[in-house]
Amino acid sequence: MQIFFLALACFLILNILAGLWRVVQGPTPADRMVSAQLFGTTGVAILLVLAQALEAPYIRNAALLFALLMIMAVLSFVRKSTPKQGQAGNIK
Amino acid sequence: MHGFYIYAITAILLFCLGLWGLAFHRNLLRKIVALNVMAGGVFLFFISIANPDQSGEVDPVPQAMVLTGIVVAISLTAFALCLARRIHEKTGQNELDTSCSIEDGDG
Amino acid sequence: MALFLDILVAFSLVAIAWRIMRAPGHFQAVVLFITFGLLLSLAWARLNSPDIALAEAAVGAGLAGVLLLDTLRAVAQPGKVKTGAHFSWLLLPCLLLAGLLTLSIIHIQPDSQGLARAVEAGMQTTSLEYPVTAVLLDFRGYDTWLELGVLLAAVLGLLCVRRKKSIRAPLLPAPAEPVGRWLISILLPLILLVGGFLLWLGAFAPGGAFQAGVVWAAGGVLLWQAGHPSLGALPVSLWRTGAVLGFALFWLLAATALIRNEPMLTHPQAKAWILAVEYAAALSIAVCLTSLAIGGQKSEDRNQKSEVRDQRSGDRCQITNNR
Amino acid sequence: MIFDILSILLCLAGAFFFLGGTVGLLRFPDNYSRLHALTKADNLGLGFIVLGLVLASPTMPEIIKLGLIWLLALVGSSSACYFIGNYIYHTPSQEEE
Repeated sequence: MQIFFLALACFLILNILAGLWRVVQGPTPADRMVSAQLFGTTGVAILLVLAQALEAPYIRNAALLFALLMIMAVLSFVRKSTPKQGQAGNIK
Repeated sequence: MHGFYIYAITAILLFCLGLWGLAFHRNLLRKIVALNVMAGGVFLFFISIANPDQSGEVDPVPQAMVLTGIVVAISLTAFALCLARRIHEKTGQNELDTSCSIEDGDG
Repeated sequence: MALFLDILVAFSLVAIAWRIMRAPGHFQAVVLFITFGLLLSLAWARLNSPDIALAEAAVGAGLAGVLLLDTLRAVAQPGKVKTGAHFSWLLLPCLLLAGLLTLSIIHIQPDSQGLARAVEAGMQTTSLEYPVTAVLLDFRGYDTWLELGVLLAAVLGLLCVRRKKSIRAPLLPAPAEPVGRWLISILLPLILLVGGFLLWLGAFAPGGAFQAGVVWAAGGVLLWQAGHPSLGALPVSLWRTGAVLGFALFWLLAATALIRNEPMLTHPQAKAWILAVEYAAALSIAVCLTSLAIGGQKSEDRNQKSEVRDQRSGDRCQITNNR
Repeated sequence: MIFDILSILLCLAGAFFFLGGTVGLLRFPDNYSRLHALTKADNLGLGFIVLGLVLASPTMPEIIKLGLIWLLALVGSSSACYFIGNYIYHTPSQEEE
């Protein structure tokens, strides 16, 4: 059972490694951000599986934090270009 | 025991890559990111040496130090980024002047 | 299988670090750095250090990404895409250094006990049940004290660079979408709750002031990202009190011990007292990190400020209309 | 025993959906369709893995925490999808970096 969970974690890490190609390739910043979010979900899964495999229940809290806070980077990113356009809209 | 070598060597590689990036990039933001990678390497080395056989008790002292280190690293990153912004506002540049950076590199 | 996992994590870490250094675009490097934090926290989980995994998760997922992306936006130079780089030949000496360091660690005989035994012996004298928290707050209180000092110094440095007297940063305009507001109303209570949970957990399990402080700071930054006016409405004195509370409490501890002619930072072994210090430290870390994350903004000039205020009041009208 | 087998099956299903998400991320032609990989495949995969882990052993509080993590991941990635989609829609000139 433990070996199965470790193998599952390895498989998920391989998924992240494959997805890195999209971050490197782009082509747009939005694509890169989408991949980062995808890694976040995968990372939550890996941490949960590792918590089970290594019998370390407190790692689940780290997964909880990732699930809770991954959105912050996106909020920051979305703001990236809005100020110029948003302000232009507001001045009207 | 294998785990110790794997993570310790990874830590060394991260540290050296970060060091290289620190010298390699002119852009201040990239320098700060490289510095953070370096910090990650140092933390990883600490923990890998605290936990050589990856089972049983982990030495709590390095863990506490790394915990302190992570918070210090993020606060220093924030301050450095603020300085980088200030430089950008003053000079419109994201990098230090070439002549300056060579002097810095020599001195 | 565990060995394979280790190799995989190690390889990904090095590969991502390499790509961070070599990436042509800055945005790509920042996104890769966020992923780097994720993999690093997997490594911490694998290395039996849930405390650090928690802190890394909170810092890497929340604060680091926000700080870097915000700065990237602020210093963007539209015409200039390629990174200026020099000294690429330095890679060789750096790899040489890596080789030398690797040679040196082969000769290390890792002491599998380290200080673990000393800490175990000391655990009987302290009223805390979890060794890492005991080291942080009791055995090596200096570290935590000076760490709070570093945070405070960073905040002061920020204020000097920005020439501001108060930590309150100009608030960003609120997002026009209802989704953002809805998200805040769901996530913020949970962030407060999870931070409190970690703080409570710290007395006997992985968790504690550092993780709780970082999580709460993430909550504060989220509030600011959503343009919620509550952070700006807090009086300056409260900000200042929050920022110095942890440091001041440690200082008081040290001073009273000296007055009572005991070694510095020895304190009455009451759990309530230690927990009070821990809670104050968490609060200070949260306030300082929040100020660091949002205080780096350029102070806006009057026009923009009034514009922000207009929009905020407009926003409020919208809320009342919705109701 | 039956729980173990069920748990393994559910986790394998989750792994399959994660694989689907990655393939989608790599193969879909434009960035709108790549958002599907983020919101649908991976969250379903996470849901399956959470179910499998629930069957594997934990106690009641742990089960609640696992469920909460899944719900939070759902909230997070669906709103992330909205924000990014909105961003793509409102930035017509997708400049390189």
